[in-house]
Amino acid sequence: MLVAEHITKRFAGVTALDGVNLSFPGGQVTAVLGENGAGKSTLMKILSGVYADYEGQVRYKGEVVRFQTPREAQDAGIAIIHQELNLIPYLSVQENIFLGREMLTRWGLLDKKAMRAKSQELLRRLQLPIDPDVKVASLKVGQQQVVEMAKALLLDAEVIIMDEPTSAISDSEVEVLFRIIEDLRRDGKAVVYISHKLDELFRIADRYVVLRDGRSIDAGEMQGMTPDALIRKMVGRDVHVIQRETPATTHQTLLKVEKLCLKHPVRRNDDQLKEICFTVGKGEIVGLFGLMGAGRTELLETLFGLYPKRSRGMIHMEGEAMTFRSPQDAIRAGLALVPEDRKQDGLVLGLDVKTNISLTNLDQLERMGVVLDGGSETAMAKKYIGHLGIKTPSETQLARNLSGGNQQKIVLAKWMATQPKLLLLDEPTRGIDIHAKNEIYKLIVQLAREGMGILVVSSELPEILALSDRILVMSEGCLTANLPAKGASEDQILKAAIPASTEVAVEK
Amino acid sequence: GEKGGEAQPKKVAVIISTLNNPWFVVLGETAAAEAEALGYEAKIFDSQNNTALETDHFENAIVSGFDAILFNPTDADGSIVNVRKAKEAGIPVFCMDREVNTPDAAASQILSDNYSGCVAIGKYFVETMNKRGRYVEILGLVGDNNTWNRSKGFHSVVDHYPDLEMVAQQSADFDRNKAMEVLESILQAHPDIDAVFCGNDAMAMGAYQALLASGRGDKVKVFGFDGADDVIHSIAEGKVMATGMQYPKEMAKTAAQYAHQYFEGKKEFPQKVPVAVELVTQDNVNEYTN
Amino acid sequence: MELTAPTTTNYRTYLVKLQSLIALFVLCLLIGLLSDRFFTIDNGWNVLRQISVNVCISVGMTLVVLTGGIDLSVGSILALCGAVTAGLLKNGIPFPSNDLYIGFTVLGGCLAGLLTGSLLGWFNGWTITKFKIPPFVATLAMLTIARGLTMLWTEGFPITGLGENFAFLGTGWFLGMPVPVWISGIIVLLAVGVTTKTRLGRYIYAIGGSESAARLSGVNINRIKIIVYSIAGALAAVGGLLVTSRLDSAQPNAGISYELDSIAAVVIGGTSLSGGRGSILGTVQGAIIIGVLNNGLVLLNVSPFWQQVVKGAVILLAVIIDKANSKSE
Amino acid sequence: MELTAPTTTNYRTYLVKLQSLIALFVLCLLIGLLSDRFFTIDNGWNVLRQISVNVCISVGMTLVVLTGGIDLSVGSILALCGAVTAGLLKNGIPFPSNDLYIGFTVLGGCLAGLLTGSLLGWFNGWTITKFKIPPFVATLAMLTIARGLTMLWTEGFPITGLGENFAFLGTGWFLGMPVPVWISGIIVLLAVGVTTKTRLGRYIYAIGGSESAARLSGVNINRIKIIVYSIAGALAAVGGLLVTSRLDSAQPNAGISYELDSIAAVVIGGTSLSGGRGSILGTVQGAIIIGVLNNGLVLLNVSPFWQQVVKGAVILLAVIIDKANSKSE
Ligand SMILES: Nc1ncnc2c1ncn2[C@@H]1O[C@H](COP(=O)(O)OP(=O)(O)OP(=O)(O)O)[C@@H](O)[C@H]1O
Ligand SMILES: Nc1ncnc2c1ncn2[C@@H]1O[C@H](COP(=O)(O)OP(=O)(O)OP(=O)(O)O)[C@@H](O)[C@H]1O
Ligand SMILES: O[C@@H]1[C@H](O)[C@H](O)CO[C@H]1O
Ligand SMILES: [Mg+2]
Ligand SMILES: [Mg+2]
Repeated sequence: MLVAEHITKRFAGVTALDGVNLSFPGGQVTAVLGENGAGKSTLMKILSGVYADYEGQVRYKGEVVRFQTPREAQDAGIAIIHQELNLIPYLSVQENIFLGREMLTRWGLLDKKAMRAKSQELLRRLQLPIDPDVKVASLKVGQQQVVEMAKALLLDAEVIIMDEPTSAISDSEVEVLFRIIEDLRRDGKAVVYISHKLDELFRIADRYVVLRDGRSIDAGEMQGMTPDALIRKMVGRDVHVIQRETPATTHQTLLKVEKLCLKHPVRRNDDQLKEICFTVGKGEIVGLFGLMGAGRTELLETLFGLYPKRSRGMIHMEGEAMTFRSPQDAIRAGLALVPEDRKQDGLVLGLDVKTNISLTNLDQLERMGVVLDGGSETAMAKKYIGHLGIKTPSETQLARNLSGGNQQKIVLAKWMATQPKLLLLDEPTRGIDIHAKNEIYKLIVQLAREGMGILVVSSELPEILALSDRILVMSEGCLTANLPAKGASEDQILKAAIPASTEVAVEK
Repeated sequence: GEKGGEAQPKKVAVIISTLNNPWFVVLGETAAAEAEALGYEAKIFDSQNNTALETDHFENAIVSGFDAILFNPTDADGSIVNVRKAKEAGIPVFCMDREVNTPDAAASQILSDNYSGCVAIGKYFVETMNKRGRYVEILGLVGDNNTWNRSKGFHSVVDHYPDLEMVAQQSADFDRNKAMEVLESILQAHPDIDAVFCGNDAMAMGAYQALLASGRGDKVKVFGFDGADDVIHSIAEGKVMATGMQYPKEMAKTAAQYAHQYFEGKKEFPQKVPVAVELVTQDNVNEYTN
Repeated sequence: MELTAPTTTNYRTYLVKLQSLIALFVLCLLIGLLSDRFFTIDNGWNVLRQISVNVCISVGMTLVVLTGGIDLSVGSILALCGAVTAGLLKNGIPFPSNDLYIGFTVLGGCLAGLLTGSLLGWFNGWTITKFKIPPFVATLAMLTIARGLTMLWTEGFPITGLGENFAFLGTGWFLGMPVPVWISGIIVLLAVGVTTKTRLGRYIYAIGGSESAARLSGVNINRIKIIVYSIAGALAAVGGLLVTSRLDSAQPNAGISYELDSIAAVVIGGTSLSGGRGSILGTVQGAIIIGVLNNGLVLLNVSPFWQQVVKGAVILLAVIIDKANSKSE
Repeated sequence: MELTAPTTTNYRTYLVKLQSLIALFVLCLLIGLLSDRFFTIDNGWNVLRQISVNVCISVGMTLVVLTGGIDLSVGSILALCGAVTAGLLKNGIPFPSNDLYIGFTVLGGCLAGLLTGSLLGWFNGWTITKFKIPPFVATLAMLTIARGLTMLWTEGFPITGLGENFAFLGTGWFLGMPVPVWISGIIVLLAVGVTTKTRLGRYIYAIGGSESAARLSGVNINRIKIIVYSIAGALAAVGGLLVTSRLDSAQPNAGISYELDSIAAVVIGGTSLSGGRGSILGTVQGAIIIGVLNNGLVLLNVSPFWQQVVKGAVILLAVIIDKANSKSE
C-alpha cells in the first residue's frame, strides 16, 4: 500500500536516512525496528507529510506522491501517532481530537454536540474513562497518549502509523490498543508499528523491517524470528541482556523515609502520598513499581525538595535528619534526580551537550570562585561522553538534536558528575532502544557496586525484577508492598499495584 | 453646576496638553494656583499630548461637576469638539497659550502668537547673520501645529534671503537629548554651519550642548523659542543668541481671573487676547534675568 | 464507564472566572465610596465610551496574543487609518491633471480606512509568516512605518471638519446608548463568537497552545496568523475611525503608545503572553479596570504626578489579587 | 553510527555569527556611498557615543530577555535615577528643621543613582518571582510608577547645572576615546564575561531554555531572576547618569519609549524573546544597526516625514537578511 524508495534525508550535520527502501502492505501490521537514532521517526515524518524536502520517492497505492503538509497526507488517508505528544495542553480532549477536522453546523459554526458525542464514542472504544471536556493538560501522559490514538482513529485512514504508542501507557491500555490494531488489520488497513518492546512486536506484528544508521537492513515475516535474531539485525552484533545476580548482602542504611505525606495541590484534605515509610541502603538498588498515577513521580519529587510546602514527614540521610526545602538542599545532601520527562525537565534542549552536563556542578569548575574554566568543562564533558558512550558529533552539539537514548545518557552524566550518594531514577528507560537500555542497566549496576544507593521507578515489571535488590510497590499514594526481589513473583507485585477500587475491573 | 450650594467652592479644571515639558508645568501650576488664590478648588489634568485623552478629561470634568475649564489645547483643530461639548454643558472654557480654530466655542482665548514670535526671531536671525550663512533647523514634534507655526513664521522671513542656506532640517520632538544627538550627527555632515534655529528652548539647550562638546560653542549661533530660564541665562552669558519670550504665567493668571469674573457674572469676554511673544536678545536680556 | 464529575470542574472554572472580577469590584467599590459621582449612569456611559477605542484595539490584540504573537503597530495603524478616512472625506482623491475628483461618502471613507487597516495588518502577518520574523520586530517596524506614512499623508497637520454624519460614529447615541459603545460592544460579541464557536477561534487557541502540534494536526498556521493580524489591523482602524469621529479631526500624533494600554488590558484580563490561554471577556474586563482607574483617579482629584504612581500600583495589586485567588483553586 | 566531523559544525556556527553582520555591513556601505562624511573617525565616535546609552540599557535587557522575561521599565528607571543623582548633586538632602544639609560628591551622587536603579530593578524581580506576575505586567506597572516618582522628585522641572566633574562622565575623553564609549564598552565586556564565563551566565541561559530543568538541576530560579532584574535596573541607572551628564541636565521626560529601542536592539541582535538563545554581542550589533541608521538618516538629511518609513523598512530588511542567511545554514 505504501512504499518508500531510495529515501535520503539530511539534517545539518547528520544524515538521518540514507537510501531507504521499504514497503508497508495493507491488511498487515509491519513493525519497524531500530536503535535510537536509526531514523524511524524521520522516515515516518516523511511518509506523513511533515518533511517535504527529501530525496527519493514515496509510492502510495501505486502512485508517486509527495505530501507537502501533514494535511495532505491526512486527506490522502495516512494517519500518524507521533512519538512526541502533539496535543494542545489548554484545549479539551474533545477539542484536541477534532483539531483540524472540526464538525460544523449548517451555519458554519462548531457543532460541539456532535463532536462531543463522537469523542465519547471514540473514548469508549479506547476504554478511556474521562470527560471529553477536560483539558488535556490535566491528564497524565498515558491518558494523553490514548487521546492521540483517538485522534488518529477519527481519521478513518488507510495507513495508520504508530510511533512508540505504548511508551507511556499501562498494560490494560496496551490490551485495548492491540484489540484496535487487530480490528484495523481485519479491515485491510496498513498498520506501521514502532516500538522498542520486542515482546509487543511478537504479539501483534506480521512483518518486520529493520533500520540501522539510516539504512534499511532487512525485512521479512515475524513468523519464525527470535528476539535475539532481531536484536542482532538492529545492533549489528549480539547483545547480552544483563542478568543480575543479586548478592545477599545487607546494606548499610543510606536513606530512611518515615511517614512521608504530600498534600494534594487542589483538594487540601486529600493526600497524594500517604504515610510512606521505607529505606534505601548504600549500594542497594530499590525498584519502585506501580501503575500510572500511583504517585511514584510525586514520591521522588518530594524527596528532591520540590514540594516543601505540601509535604511532611521525616527523611534521614545517613542517619541525619534532613528537610529538603529545595532541589539545592537535596543535591547538597547527595541526591540526584533523573526526571520522567527528560525533554522538559531533564535537559535544556536548546543548550549543547557540554553545557547540559556541567549545569549541575558549575561550582567545581570555577577558577578563583568566579570564572568558569572552559578547558575543564570540555574535559569533563568528553570524559562522560566517552564513559557513557554518548553518540554525538561533538560536545558542542545541541541536546535537541540527539536521539532519546543519548539524551537520557546526558541526564545521567550530569548527575554522575555531582557524585551523588543516592540516585533517583524516574522511568529511566522509557522510549529507549534495547541496546541503550542495556547500557543504562549496566551503568546502574556499576554505580550500585560503587556504593551508590539507587531508587528506580519503572512501569516494566521485567525491568524491575531484573535490576532490583528490593522492590517497593505503590498504589493510590500508599506503599503497598516492600519485598526482596529474590523470590518475588510477578503476581504478588501486580496484586499490590492494582488499586483496591478498580481491582475487579482489571481482573476481567 | 449650581447644586453645590454656598458651602462648596466652585471647581476649576485645568486641562494641559502635556506635563512632560516644564513649560507646560509652569502654565498649569500657575493657572491652578491663581484659581486657588481666588478661592476655588482647582485640579490639573494631563492630556499627554493625546487629543483623545483630552476628550476623556473633558467628559470626566463635565460629569464630575467642574464649573469652568482653563484649557491648554493639544491641537487647534482636534480640540474644538471638546470645547464645544463643554459649552453645551454650560461650562465656560478659557484657552491658554494655544488656540482652538473656532471663534464661537471658547469663552475667551488668551494666546501666545507663535507665528509672529518666530517672524521676529527670523528678522533678528537675518540681521545677526548678515544675510548670509549656512544654518540648521531643528523642528519640534512633526504633527504638532506649533511646530509648523514656528517654522513657517521663521521661514516667512528667512527664505527671502538666498544666501541664507538651510543645510539640514530635522526633527527632535521638542526633546533636549534628541536635539543634541541630531545636531551631533548633522555636525558630521556639515561641520561648517553658522547657526541653528530650534523650535523650542529645550532643543536649543540640547543643540548648544552638542556644539559645546564639539568645540563649536562660540562659533555657531543658537536660536530658541519659549523663554525658558536656562536659555535666558545662556543668552545673558552670551552662549545663545536669542529666544522668543512667551508669558505662560501671565496667560495662566489671566485665564484664571477671567474664570473668576465669569463666576461673578460677567459673560462677555474678548474672543482673542493675544499675548505678544517678545524677542529676547543679548541686548535686552537684562530685562528678563530676574 | 466512570466519568469524573464534569460539574465539579465546570463549577470550579466558573468560580475562578468570577474571582478574577474581584479586583474590579474592589476597585469600583473603593472609588464609589470616595466619590459620589462615580456610581452615576452618566459616568457609567462615560467610562464605557472612553474605553471603547481601547476595547476595539484590545480585541484584536487578544487574538494576536492568543496565537503567541504581539502587535505593537496598532497605535500607528489607528492614526493612519483615521487620517486616510478623514483625508478622503475632506478632499477625496483629486486628479488635477484631468481636472477630475473622486469624492467619498461617509461609508466609502470608512471602508477605505478599514481596508487600509486590514492591509497593514495583512502585511504584518505576511512578514511574520513568510520571513519568520519575530512578531515583535515586524510590528515594531510597522509602528514606525505607519507613523511615517501618517505624517506623509497629513503633512503633519490634523485633518478637521469631517461633517455631522461622520461625527455620529463617535458622538451619537442610539437606543439610549452611545454609538461607540454599540460598536465596541458588537465587536466584542462577534469576537466572543469567533473565539468560542468557530474553527478560526479554535485554531487561534491551538496555534498559541502548541504551534507544532497544530501544524501536525493539519492547521494552516500561516493562513490563520495572517487572518489574525489582518483582523487586528482592521480593528485598529475601527479605533481610528472612532477617535477621529469623536474629535472631528484626524491627528497625526493619535494613538501613540496605545499598544501598551492595549497589551495591558489583554494581560490584566488574564491572557497569557505566551499564547493559547485567555479570553476576549477577560480583556474587556482588563480594559474596564484601566478605564475605571483613569476615571476614578480623576474623580478623586489625585494629582497627575501621583496618578501615575497610583495607577502603576493599582495595576500591580489587581494582578496580585487575581493570582492569589486563582492559586487557591 | 556515522558522524559528520565536529569541526564542520563549529565552523558553520561561526560563519552564521559572521553572516548576521551582513545586514550591518550592507547598511554601512550604502550610507557610506551616499555620504562621504559617514566613514570618518569623528563620526565613528559620534555613533558609538550616541548608542552608548542604548547599549547600557540593552545589555541589561538582553540578560532579562535571555531568562525569558522582559523589562519595560528601563526608560522610566533611567529618568528617575538621572534625576535622583542630579537632585542630590545640586541640592543634597536638606533637613530644614535642624538647619542641616547633606551634600553629595559626584561619586556619592552617582552611587545613589545606581542604588536607586538596582532597588527598582530588585523590586521588579521581587514582584515577578514572589507573586508570579508576568514580567510584562510587573515592569509595565514600574514604568508608570517610576515615571510618576520622577515627576514628583523633580516637580516636573529639569535639574540643571551639575558641574564640570559630573559632565566628564558624558562628555569627556580618555585615552583618545569618549568616556561614555569606555563605560558602555566596559559594561559590554563584563556582560560578555558574565554570560559566557560565569555560573550566573549559565543559569541565565538555562532558565530561559527550560525553567523546570534548571530548577531540577539545583538552580535557584528566583534568586537568579531577581539578580538579573536588579542588574537591568542598575544598567538603566548607568544610562540615566550618561544622559544626564551629557545634557548637564536631568530631564523629567528622559527615556520615554527607550524600552522599545532597547528591545529592538536585543531582538535585531538575534536574541529570542522566549528566552534561552542569544548573546550580548548580538545585541551590541543590533544597537549599532539602530545607531547607524539614526545617524545615516540625518547625515543624508532624509526628511523627518520619510525618516520613520525608511527606518522601519530598513529594520525589517535587516532582520529578513539575517534570517535568510541563518536559514541557509
Ligand atoms: N530536526 C533534526 N535536526 C537534526 N538532526 C535530527 C533532527 N531530527 C532527527 N535528527 C537526527 O536524525 C537521526 C534519526 O533520528 P530519528 O528521530 O528518526 O530516530 P529514531 O529512530 O526515531 O530514534 P528513537 O528510537 O530514539 O525515536 C538521529 O541521529 C537524530 O539525532
Ligand atoms: N497536574 C496534576 N494535577 C492534579 N493531580 C495530578 C497532577 N499530576 C498528577 N496528579 C495526580 O497525582 C497522583 C500521582 O501521579 P503521578 O504522575 O505521580 O503517578 P506516577 O506513579 O508517577 O505515574 P506515572 O508513571 O504516570 O508518572 C495521581 O493521582 C494523579 O492523578
Ligand atoms: O510653547 C510650547 C513649548 O515651546 C513646548 O516646548 C512646545 O509647545 C509649545 O506650545
Ligand atoms: Mg523516534
Ligand atoms: Mg511518574
